[in-house]
Amino acid sequence: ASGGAMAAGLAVPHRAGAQGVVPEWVTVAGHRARGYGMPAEAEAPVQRAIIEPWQDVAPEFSLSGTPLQRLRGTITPSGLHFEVHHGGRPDVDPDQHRLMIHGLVDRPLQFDLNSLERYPMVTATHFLECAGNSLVNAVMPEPLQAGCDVIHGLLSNSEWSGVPMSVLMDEAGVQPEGKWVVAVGSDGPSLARSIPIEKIMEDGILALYQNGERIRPEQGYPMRLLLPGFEGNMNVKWLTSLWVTDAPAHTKHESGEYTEILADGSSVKFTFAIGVKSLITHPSATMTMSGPGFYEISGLAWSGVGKVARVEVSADGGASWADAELVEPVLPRALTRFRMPWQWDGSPTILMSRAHDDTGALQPARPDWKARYHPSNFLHYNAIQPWNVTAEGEVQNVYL
Amino acid sequence: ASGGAMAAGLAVPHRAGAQGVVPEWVTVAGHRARGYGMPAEAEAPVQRAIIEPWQDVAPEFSLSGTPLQRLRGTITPSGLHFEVHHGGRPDVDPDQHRLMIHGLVDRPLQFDLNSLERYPMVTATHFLECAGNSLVNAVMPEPLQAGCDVIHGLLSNSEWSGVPMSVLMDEAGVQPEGKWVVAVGSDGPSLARSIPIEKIMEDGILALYQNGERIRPEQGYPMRLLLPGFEGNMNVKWLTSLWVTDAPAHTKHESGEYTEILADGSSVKFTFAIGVKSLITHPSATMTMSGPGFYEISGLAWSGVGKVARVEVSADGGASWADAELVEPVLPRALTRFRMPWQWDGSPTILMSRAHDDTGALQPARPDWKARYHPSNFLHYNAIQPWNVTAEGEVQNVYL
Amino acid sequence: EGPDLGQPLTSDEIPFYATYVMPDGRGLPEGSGTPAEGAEIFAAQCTECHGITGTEGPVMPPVGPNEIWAKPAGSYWPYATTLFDYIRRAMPLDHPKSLSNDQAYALAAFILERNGVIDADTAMTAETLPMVEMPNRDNFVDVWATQGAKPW
Amino acid sequence: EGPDLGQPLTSDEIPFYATYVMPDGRGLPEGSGTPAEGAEIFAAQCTECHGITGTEGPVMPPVGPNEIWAKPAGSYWPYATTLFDYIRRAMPLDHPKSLSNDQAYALAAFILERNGVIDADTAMTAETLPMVEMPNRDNFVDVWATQGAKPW
Ligand code: HEC
Ligand code: HEC
Ligand SMILES: [Ca+2]
Ligand SMILES: [Ca+2]
Ligand SMILES: [Ca+2]
Ligand SMILES: [Ca+2]
Ligand SMILES: [Ca+2]
Ligand SMILES: [Ca+2]
Ligand SMILES: [Co+2]
Ligand SMILES: [Co+2]
Repeated sequence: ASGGAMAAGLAVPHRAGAQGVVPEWVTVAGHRARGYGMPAEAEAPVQRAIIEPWQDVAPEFSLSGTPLQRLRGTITPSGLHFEVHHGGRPDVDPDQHRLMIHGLVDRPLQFDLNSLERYPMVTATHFLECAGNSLVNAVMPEPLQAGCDVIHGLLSNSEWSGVPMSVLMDEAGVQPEGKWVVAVGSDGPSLARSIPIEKIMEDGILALYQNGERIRPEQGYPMRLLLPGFEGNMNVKWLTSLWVTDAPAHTKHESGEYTEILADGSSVKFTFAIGVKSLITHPSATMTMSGPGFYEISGLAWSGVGKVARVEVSADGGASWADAELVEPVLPRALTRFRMPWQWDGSPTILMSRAHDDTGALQPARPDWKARYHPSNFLHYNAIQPWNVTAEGEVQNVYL
Repeated sequence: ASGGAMAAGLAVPHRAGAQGVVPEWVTVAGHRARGYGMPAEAEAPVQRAIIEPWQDVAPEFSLSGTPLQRLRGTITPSGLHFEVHHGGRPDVDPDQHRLMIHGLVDRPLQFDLNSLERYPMVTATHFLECAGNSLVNAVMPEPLQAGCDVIHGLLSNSEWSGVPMSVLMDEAGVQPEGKWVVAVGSDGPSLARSIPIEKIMEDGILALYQNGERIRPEQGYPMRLLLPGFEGNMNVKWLTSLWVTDAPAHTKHESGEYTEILADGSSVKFTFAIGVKSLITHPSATMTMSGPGFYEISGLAWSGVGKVARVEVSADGGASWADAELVEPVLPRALTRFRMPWQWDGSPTILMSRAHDDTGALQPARPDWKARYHPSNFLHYNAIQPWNVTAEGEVQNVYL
Repeated sequence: EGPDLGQPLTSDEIPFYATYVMPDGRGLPEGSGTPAEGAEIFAAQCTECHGITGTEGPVMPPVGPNEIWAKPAGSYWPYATTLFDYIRRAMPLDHPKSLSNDQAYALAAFILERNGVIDADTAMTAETLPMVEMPNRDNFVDVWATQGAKPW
Repeated sequence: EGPDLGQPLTSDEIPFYATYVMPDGRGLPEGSGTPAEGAEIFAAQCTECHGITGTEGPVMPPVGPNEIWAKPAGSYWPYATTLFDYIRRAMPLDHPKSLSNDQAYALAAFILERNGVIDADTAMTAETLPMVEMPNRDNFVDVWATQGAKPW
């Protein structure tokens, strides 16, 4: 009989008899510490969804979408941050790389990476979203059955650290006629965007760090421009030049690719900020419900102009809405996680979320969004995403 | 002559003449998108500092320290999260892994990873610090000249997501006599710690995600216990069993390795929370100042019992102190970045920081800390770290 | 505010792609190119991606109208200067910056001519390119006028 | 509150290391071992890491006093039960859980005997082990008494 095993009410299994299942890995020495860690091997399928529209002729024009449906919380692990490369990811030598500030400045300057380390640094968590995110929902006549990685994956959220742009611009001395800054990246096509000087000076960051470590190659190593809330491609990666001008240069990307054609045929040249938007990630398309009962509906909400103020969730196709919990801290121009308990009775239904931001803006329904634009427009799509739940528990992309 | 190049005041370089330096990488196609990204090759030296005290006979008992002096912001990239492995990192098969809840409960239960995905999940940013962090400063008679990775690197900060422990414990039904929970990991030594049920129910988390993605193998894949603010090893990794008991089991780690001997020879068995602490990371030991002038002093502050309320910095060896800026958001039981502008006149000096938390606790000076404990004690060292700056600009570890 | 570690930057250290040709032509270099010259270069270096006549693609055909791309560069873009600069810095995608200024003028000329914006016998130069009246130019919303001083 | 997806767990599904021997002996299995038996096993399986007499190390020598480790398990730890359980689940480090219950009792007996806590002829069993009076037991601070109901 085992020692005091009968004392008190504590059920202690008999050691000798019941051994339970002893997995192999508790009987051997484990692996030693390592310099840099990686996800578990079993998580290898958790990858970005690679999108190469012209794979045969132009594979370097390539995108990859964050698998939002496989992630929780709000931070995007840097290995899964979305990519949009207009000419591929360059191999920038950080020792040779320079940041130039020139044009309408008193003192044209250049900085190397080491010098920039001496500068004051700010830290802020911000999302980045490609202006073309969710484009399949914007333009496809029938809803694509794909996951959040493919449909909405050009969206990520990181803690960025770097030098306030204003400190660097002040050192160069912006002249009174300097109203715009043409930011140029050090990639093959030397991607360039014109940015109002007000934004640069207000909260622009020369981002050197992403989630604590040096910024990743895909996100602009060794440095990128960060313009909190602005459409992704204005946050120029591999930033090498800030050219102060009196007017926008009307670069390639602000002449065509990133201009929205409206319903009347006219176009919006500059759409700076990302509109208020939300997305249920759990459950979402390509998932299958595991039977009726309790689920937590969970998703992400964001706005390029401020904080998320409120997220409503509907589990009946929009007939009724209830406020979801916003997970603290709710930060401006950052992804906000929302959650809502839900009992699924097993019958078909439609799940939706709609976000409000602190300017009072509300996420539109798809027909309202479509009504504003020419049918070809695929930019700044921020309409409500309805997910259809079938009786079999399949979760499907659907338009309402 | 170039077109309108003379119009307005905009200095536009002549294209034909001045070509500047054109690096090779802006003249070629870049790399395609990839499924999972890694840091830049040039950042390969940014690694955890591996510490294997008994490398010859017991290499699996291995630690690695986060290179805090190479990082900015507050999030620790998961690849650089510190490790303390008492028996090495196990290769846990997530499909076979089970979480058991048993002992003084109404319904002994087991959960697989898939089921846990259906549960409500909370998200919170919290630091983890090994109770033995900074032990070299605690016990070495002369200050070790090493970097923050070696001296203070058993400290990291992540955004954790997972199931509130209370939800799972309530499902099992903790009996009134159930006052403690013995948490057991699925590693070789089956590391076990006794935890008061109050803490488990208040804010304990079954962490399944770390910085957005599934928790890393080094941090407990597929699941770990998270006890915000508690000393590192109570946050049991590879968690497989929660055994509800009427008393602490006095496991190995709460019998010797993690008990502090006080000055009078008696010992403190349970020291749950990490005390208030701070550390200047920039500049810090092993760095060399690059000449007199402006520097931003930057560092980290934290407390296991609440929020950092205030961090003071001294640049004259403690003669005078000034309040540093705390970078928002200041979150409870999470690393807080502080920053302070500083003009170095080039003469020798000593930099220090001291943190206060919102319970009013203040970080002690080293002599005060040493006076409390037996000379052998290496646990819960949270004394002020002074960095000596020499006239040559060398930054050195020093005791005051 | 900072350590003032920026080093002086002289104009001969600034590579051409660190600036951008402005709509009024500031920044355009010497050189010239005709649509016919451009046609030859296009046939040799551009058709693989943009199609034999510049309308087939598969990649964003610069000549419109076409079946693929609602915003063909040669007719939709508001300023012709952008064509020169973008081609010069970015095209062909797999050999960016390999074209001479003359070639970039010629390719801009070719694309504009194929879009019916200029005549077949007009050479593009620093003087003529900024004068090209792009047909869609006045069809863009002025977001400052509609949304105020900070339209974001 | 949740989906109630926990599956019933029966006691024969619980491996021994999912619990811990309690200080009062609850959870101790049948078996026994003497210091002499333990000495043999220790010599064969433990000295590489802990030293020939258990005092040399290099790893945390369990026998004290020693030059290396201020908290030797066999004299510093408050409860002898912990020795049995820890050795049974964790040692030797590179072959954890390879020891039988008898061997773990014997090794606990050996370490206790070497520390002068028990006699050389006392066997450790489920009955005797919890009775061992560890010399440092009353030298621990009760943090609840000094810091209140929630000492954290
Ligand atoms: C290897 C593939 C490839 C080749 C060859 C190529 N291009 Fe392109 N081109 C692209 C891609 C991809 C884009 C879109 C890039 C982007 O949007 O950032 C593009 C965009 C353009 C655009 C802008 C289209 C728009 O509407 O935004 C023009 C103009 C252009 N190319 C001209 C040329 C010319 C002229 C040549 C030959 C000298 C050329 N391209 C050769 C792949 C190529
Ligand atoms: C391959 C190396 C190795 C071997 C062999 C080994 N141990 Fe250990 N032992 C360790 C390490 C490392 C630790 C510390 C583990 C920890 O603190 O988590 C340890 C800790 C211990 C402790 C606790 C020490 C303390 O003060 O916390 C005891 C008791 C112990 N071992 C007994 C044994 C016995 C008995 C054997 C033989 C059956 C044995 N060990 C064989 C490496 C070894
Ligand atoms: Ca180099
Ligand atoms: Ca498997
Ligand atoms: Ca010519
Ligand atoms: Ca080619
Ligand atoms: Ca026996
Ligand atoms: Ca061995
Ligand atoms: Co490469
Ligand atoms: Co392995």
